[in-house]
Amino acid sequence: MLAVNFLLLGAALFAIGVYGVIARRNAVMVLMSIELILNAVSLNLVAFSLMTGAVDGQVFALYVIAIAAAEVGVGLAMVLMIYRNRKTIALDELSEMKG
Amino acid sequence: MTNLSDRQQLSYIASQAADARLNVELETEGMTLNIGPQHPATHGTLRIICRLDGEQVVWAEPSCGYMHRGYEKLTEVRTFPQVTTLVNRIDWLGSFANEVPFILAAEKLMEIEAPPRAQVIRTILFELSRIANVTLFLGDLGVQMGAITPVFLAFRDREYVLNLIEGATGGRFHPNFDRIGGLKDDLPKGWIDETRQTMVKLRKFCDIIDDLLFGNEIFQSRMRGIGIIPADIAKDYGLTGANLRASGVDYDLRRDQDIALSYDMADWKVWTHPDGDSWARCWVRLQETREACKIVEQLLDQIPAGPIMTKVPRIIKVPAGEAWVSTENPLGEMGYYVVSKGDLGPFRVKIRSASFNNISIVPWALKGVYVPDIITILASLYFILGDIDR
Amino acid sequence: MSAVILAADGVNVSQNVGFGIIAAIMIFAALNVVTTKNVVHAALWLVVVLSGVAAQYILAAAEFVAISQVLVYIGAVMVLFLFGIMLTRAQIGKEAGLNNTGWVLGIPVGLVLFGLLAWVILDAFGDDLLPDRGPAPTVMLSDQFLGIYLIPFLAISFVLLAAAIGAIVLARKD
Amino acid sequence: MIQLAIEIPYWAQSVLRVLGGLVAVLLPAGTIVYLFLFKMMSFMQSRLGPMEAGPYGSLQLVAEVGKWMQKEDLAPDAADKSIFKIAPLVVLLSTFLLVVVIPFGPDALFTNFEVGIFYGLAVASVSVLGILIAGWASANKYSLLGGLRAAGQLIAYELPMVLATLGVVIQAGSMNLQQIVVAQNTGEIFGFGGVGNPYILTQFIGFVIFMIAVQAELTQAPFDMPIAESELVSGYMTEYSGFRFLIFFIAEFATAGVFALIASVLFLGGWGIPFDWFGWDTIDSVDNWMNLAGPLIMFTKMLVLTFIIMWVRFSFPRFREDQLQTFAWKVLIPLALANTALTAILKVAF
Amino acid sequence: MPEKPKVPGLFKGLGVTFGILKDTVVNGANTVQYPHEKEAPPIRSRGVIALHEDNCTACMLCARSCPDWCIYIEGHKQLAPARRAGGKPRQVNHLDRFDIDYALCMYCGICVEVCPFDALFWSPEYEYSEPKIADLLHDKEKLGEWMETVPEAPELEAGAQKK
Amino acid sequence: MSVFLRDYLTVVWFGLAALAVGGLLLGLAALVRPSRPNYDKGIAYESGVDPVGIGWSQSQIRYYVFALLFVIFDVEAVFLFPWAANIERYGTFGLVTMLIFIVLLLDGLVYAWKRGLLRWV
Amino acid sequence: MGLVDRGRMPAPLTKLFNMSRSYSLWVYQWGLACCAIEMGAAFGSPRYDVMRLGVIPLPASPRQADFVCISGTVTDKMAPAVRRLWEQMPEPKYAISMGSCANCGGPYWDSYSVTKGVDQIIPIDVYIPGCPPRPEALLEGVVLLQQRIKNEDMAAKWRGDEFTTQQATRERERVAAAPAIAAPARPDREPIVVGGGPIE
Amino acid sequence: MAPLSDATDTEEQPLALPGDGLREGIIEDLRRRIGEGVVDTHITANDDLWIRVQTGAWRQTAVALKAAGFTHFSFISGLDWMPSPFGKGEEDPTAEPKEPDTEIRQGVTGGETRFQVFARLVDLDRHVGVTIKADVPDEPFAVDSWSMVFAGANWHERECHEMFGIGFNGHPDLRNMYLPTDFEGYPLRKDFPLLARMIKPWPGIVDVEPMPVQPDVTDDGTAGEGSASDEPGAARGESEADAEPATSKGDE
Ligand code: SF4
Ligand code: SF4
Ligand code: SF4
Repeated sequence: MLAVNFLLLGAALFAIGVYGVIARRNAVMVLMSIELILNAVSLNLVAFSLMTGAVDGQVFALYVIAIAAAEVGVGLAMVLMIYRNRKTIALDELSEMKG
Repeated sequence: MTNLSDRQQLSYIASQAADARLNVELETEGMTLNIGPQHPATHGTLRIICRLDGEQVVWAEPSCGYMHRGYEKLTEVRTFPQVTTLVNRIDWLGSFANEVPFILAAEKLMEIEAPPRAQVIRTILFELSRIANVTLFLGDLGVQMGAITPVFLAFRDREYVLNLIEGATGGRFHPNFDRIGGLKDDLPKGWIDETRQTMVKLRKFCDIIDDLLFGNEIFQSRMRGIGIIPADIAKDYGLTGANLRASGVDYDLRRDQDIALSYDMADWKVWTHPDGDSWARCWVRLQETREACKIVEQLLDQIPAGPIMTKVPRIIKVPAGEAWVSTENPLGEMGYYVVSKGDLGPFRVKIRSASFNNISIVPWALKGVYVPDIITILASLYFILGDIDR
Repeated sequence: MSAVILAADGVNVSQNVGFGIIAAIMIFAALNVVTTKNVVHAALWLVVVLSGVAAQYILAAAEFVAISQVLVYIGAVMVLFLFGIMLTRAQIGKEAGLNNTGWVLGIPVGLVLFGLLAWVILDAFGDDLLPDRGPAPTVMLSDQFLGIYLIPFLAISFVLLAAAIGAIVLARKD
Repeated sequence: MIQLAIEIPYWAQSVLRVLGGLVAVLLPAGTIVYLFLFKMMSFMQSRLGPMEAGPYGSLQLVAEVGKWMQKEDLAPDAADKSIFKIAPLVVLLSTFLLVVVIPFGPDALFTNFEVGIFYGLAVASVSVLGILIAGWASANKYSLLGGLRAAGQLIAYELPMVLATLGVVIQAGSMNLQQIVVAQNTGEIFGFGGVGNPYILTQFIGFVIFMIAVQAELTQAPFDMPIAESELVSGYMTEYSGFRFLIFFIAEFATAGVFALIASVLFLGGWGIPFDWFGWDTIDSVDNWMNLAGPLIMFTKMLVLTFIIMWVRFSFPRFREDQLQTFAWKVLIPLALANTALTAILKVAF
Repeated sequence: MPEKPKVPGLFKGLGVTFGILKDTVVNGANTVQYPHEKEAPPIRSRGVIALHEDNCTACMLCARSCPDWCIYIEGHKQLAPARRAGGKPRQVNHLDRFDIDYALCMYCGICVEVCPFDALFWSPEYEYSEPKIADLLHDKEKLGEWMETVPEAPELEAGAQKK
Repeated sequence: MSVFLRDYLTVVWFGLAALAVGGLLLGLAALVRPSRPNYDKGIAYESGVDPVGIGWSQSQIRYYVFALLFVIFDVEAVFLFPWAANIERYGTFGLVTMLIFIVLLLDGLVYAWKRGLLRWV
Repeated sequence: MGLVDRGRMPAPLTKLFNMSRSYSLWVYQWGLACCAIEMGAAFGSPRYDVMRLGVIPLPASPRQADFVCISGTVTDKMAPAVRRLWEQMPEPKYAISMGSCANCGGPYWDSYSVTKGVDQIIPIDVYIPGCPPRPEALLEGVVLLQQRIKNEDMAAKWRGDEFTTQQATRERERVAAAPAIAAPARPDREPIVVGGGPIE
Repeated sequence: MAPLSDATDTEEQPLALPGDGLREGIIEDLRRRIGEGVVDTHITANDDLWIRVQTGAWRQTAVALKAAGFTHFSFISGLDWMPSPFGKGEEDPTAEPKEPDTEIRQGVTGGETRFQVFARLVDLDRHVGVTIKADVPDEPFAVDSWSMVFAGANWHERECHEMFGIGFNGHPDLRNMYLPTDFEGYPLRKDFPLLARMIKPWPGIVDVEPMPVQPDVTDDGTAGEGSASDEPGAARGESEADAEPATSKGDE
């Protein structure tokens, strides 16, 4: 089974995630796109660990999962706070409201 | 498929429009929750509109009338016997207790009094109907709290009481047994012994409920300190019965007025509770059930021999006048203000039902409680729809 | 998958087939995540992607990671997401204005990015085969994060702690 | 399992397994509903329960299924149809994936993961998704509140469950359920091996926590606030009718069965009987008839545990929402962690 | 709530339910299995009104005092043979129609009470549900049929006094 | 294909079986059941009156807090299991490390608790 | 979609389905007035225990209910809710009218706020007389309903005809044959007279 | 857990009825507080007390009585003293209609207007209650609201408003609480008809066709028995009762 399969898949997810980050306006959506990117990364990590036969990659995948959890937690918390104060979670509006 | 008649269609649209208006008032930040008219939590068809903030009620308004049957108007076009049987249906759990004050009022106007035997039997049946009423309350309490078993036990043991009532009066629910000047009929043979055995069963039931609910820590944790009603507020809203006594006010019409019922023949006790929370209300009711058993058992031994009916004309015309009689019904003070013009039927009857006052405190009592506590408080206030809406 | 394929040695067809199917589903779901018009739908598509990733981990013989993926991502993080969404009044049906005005910009960027990555990858790992290893026993993992990767491990616990406290404070500031 | 693999081709095995899985999911569900929900509940209220449909109402379940099949399948106009429709399936899915890991005998098992229990906990947490989206997609406030409550409660009580299993894992030194069973039936308590070492003895706290958590995961009284009739009509199921409701219904009780099975594997010694009664020492030396006896033993233990669950359900009033959460976070989780730490320390010490 | 519920109360509850379970299994439930076995309501129970037609003189008292206006009576005068031999034939009311609308009746018993000629009786029967509401209007034949089910009035408790 | 993968294939089969069972029965039901939608059927059930209001309040935020704590502890569990499975191997060292780990995360809970953030309102 | 309403259901299956419908009747908890308590007694009291007949009072929302027992007084204010809750039940569904009030106003036949009979709002399958009917009477009504369901013509029911059983059809003919009885029986049953209101 | 208070001893409670002296005292007290507000009073011996106050002094009375110890609110309602123009719908159309009397006669403590409001307050300590009445003038058709004196009065006044149309000045919201929103008319007014009774023919109308007259039966003593002559049912009922004492059924 070819390594590039995993890597290409990861790349595709990565690209889609990036598109999402750029295109989406809703903060929650952006967070989801970031999740896509992170998963792409850890997919690659696992693939590499399979190649090299060392499990470091898997350990790091675990770490990535942990970090992702923390990131989502904080991100959503901020979103909620903003929503409670501004009643919107559209990012560009927020940047306007900054002024 | 039949259709709504125009009138109903109209009232439908209109009432929905009214709701909409209400909602406009309500619909701000929070979420509005409708409990009722069809809702397991409201034993009957009470509807409660709550504005929630999260799980917390910021505003609550009962909207009654889903069971408004227009008693006060109907009494004006019925003769006294017909009214007697009609008012049975106001508090449908303790039906016999509804007749008594009305009959007493009529007797007061006619300045006659039932013979002692009739009075004692009246009192016994009165207490039996109180038991029939409160047992169901205790069982239903369990359902509201999520314990499904008690209600079945309540129904099981309530059946015995209903059998007694039916055996004596002929109606499980709506006895129509009182007559102006006495009772329709005397007790059938063997009734007294049966009653004694039943009372034993019911004391056992009270103990079971005590173990199953009142002794249960979860139950206590949900009732204690919830929905506290201080005494002065209670008086202000005209609360009566166990709701009032649970707030520490020691007032019981069975004891505190002299009336043609023979409570003074029995030795019993008025229970009060200082807390005024849901727990207190339920606990007082439990104790009152036990007291009721006590009263019945004592009175059974003291039924005097004699007639059960004074001499009254076959067709009763009540002399003109006004009279107010109220008794301590299972739900609280129930009174009739009877205005007679000397006809076959009353001229106007104002029915002062307990639940109407008891439930009018709901907007005050529900402020700031959790959604689950709504149920607790409603259950412990214990209303009956027919008694609210009449 | 018949015994023939099972017997076939060398490049394992059945695995490739499985990979292909899952990958296709994942890509489709991922595209939906970034294009759908309803936040909750997006979240659910994301669930599909994540389960796909878990499946790929299995194929890549990373059993423990896969299950952790299910436990943490699908079981916890997505619940978190859904809570977040529902608390911000996700309405049912299509929702306008989920996209930026300049969302078209994203397409070329994404494509270019993918092109570059693909080129690099193909260039680097042309066609070297993945060894067909059994699953790495869990003990190897614990060896790692209780061994050489101990410091990052503790660091992560710090991060989690900070995240928890920070998030709670943010969320409950009222 | 290896032997099976040799005997019959793979596809046949898979079919067998799937069929076995169906039985393992539906049989407990049916038994629980009829035996406990209908009969035992009625008896506890001195009633009889279904009597007319078949002798002693034994055909009641058939009637139920047949009827539910004929019920109209409603979805509110405002609802998110697609999600509304798939939500029950998600819950059912989680149940089926859960049953995969349970071993019913030395060879009678579906799969033999190294990380079995871990896998089980993972897939168990999927049902939360189903419930959440069910509540959300119904476009009904009762459903929504119910869904949120249910999800909040499920995640709150999943943690104690996970942590309670940790103790077992530490003692058995493995996450593989099969090995856990073996460890319990070969183990010995302080040198006395007569009854093996079912972890309910050494891990009693863990067991209690686990059962409480199960009770909560199944949203049975006293933890049934999310589907409390008297406040939120039926919680997230309020809008569901027809067969989809039945699926929820089945899933609920099937999950009850499966959790009971897992609990019996973790704490009651699973399919096994103390090995040295028959002089077995390792898993391979176990006689083959255990493959038949095993499932029966499991079934019995399952019935015992579900009886307890239902018994509690019919006896207690329900907690309030905040009491639920407080109980989970301030009592169970610290307790479970302490239990884990204690077990770990003892294990390391001796 | 107290963090951990204290044991006794909870276990008492469990004890109660289990006790009932045992009780039911051992002594059987106190259920009357309706379609197969029926329990007899008390004698006085107001189930359905039976009409003893010969006694009725169409005096309309019951119809007049019925609060629900649910008794419909029609009759005509006719000659009946004399009471004693040689007497003139008497003029009596013959009952043409006597309907009680049980869909409307409120089972108050007033009619039975006021009837001066003992033509109406209470029977404890209760099984007459109908799929069509019109059939709840019992005509005098059907009301007559109920007569067989009318029980004897019960004897009274000690100390009662017949007026 | 390795035993390990076959096991997981079994999982897939079970998943498909679940969907198949559900789908099949639903399909059968679809053949039998009537369908007579009308307006009232369509509107959400709210005790028999029109649904009142929309949306819900943000103070449901607490659900989020608990979910967050859940995530954190879930992650903790992920790291605890491998250690627990072969605990002797790491002996006291692993024990200490893990205790540190647990205590660190507990701090989060304790903090929230002390700040009264675990209260329900 | 459905085979049934296109009459493609094989007879034995129909029998089977009828049986299962008749033995699994989920009724939803809805009390209106005094009769509701007697209904509760029938459902709840161990002495009657309607669960024996397969009537299961579990569901709290109409979505999961098969039949509803209109037990008690229906006021004009309640009528729309009754109607809606009925509509919200999924087909096939049945209704029992319990007590004089539900049948046609009962003691409140002349009240200004009471609907004279619930059958003006929803189709009723079985009328139970009484005020209140004894629980046994309700049980009898249920048994009657079960018999009706057992020889029900599914197609007709599925199409939503008003009369779906042989009995009903025969009843209809019988009543049509003798309108004399029905006509004066209930002059206040025209829907014009509902409650009070000013005299124009 | 609060300690469960035992009941206060029932024995020492004054079971003796508050005598009329007490009631006199109450009246005096009230006169002192609201002076001319008290228009008329009525005491039934050892039983009850009515006080009629001026419309203007309605709320004042509540305040005064509350201060005087009548802290428990029982009810407020209205009275319509006009005899109903419709009767019971139980007239025999064949009999010539009786002239409906339209004279308004107030009850105890009299009054000037057709409508009156009346309320009842209780003194829980002295176990004595009092009924207060006040006229409702036609213009403005309202009295002051008690809802700020007794919170419980709120709903009662809503009900009274809905049933009689009486207004209550200063009431927070006089929304309907019972009837459907499209309901016109005030049900408890005497001139509000019950349509069903109007439309449904009374089955009590004597419906016994007389026999084709025959010469030989003219003055038959037995003929009267149970025959439906046209004398009003009630009177005949009595005569029946006397003629035939009810037998056997033991329900008299
Ligand atoms: S019982 Fe009452 S309602 Fe029924 S017919 Fe007799 S008088 Fe009329
Ligand atoms: S009162 Fe008796 S005699 Fe007179 S009509 Fe009625 S039933 Fe006949
Ligand atoms: S029929 Fe009788 S018992 Fe039933 S609701 Fe009406 S009044 Fe109450």
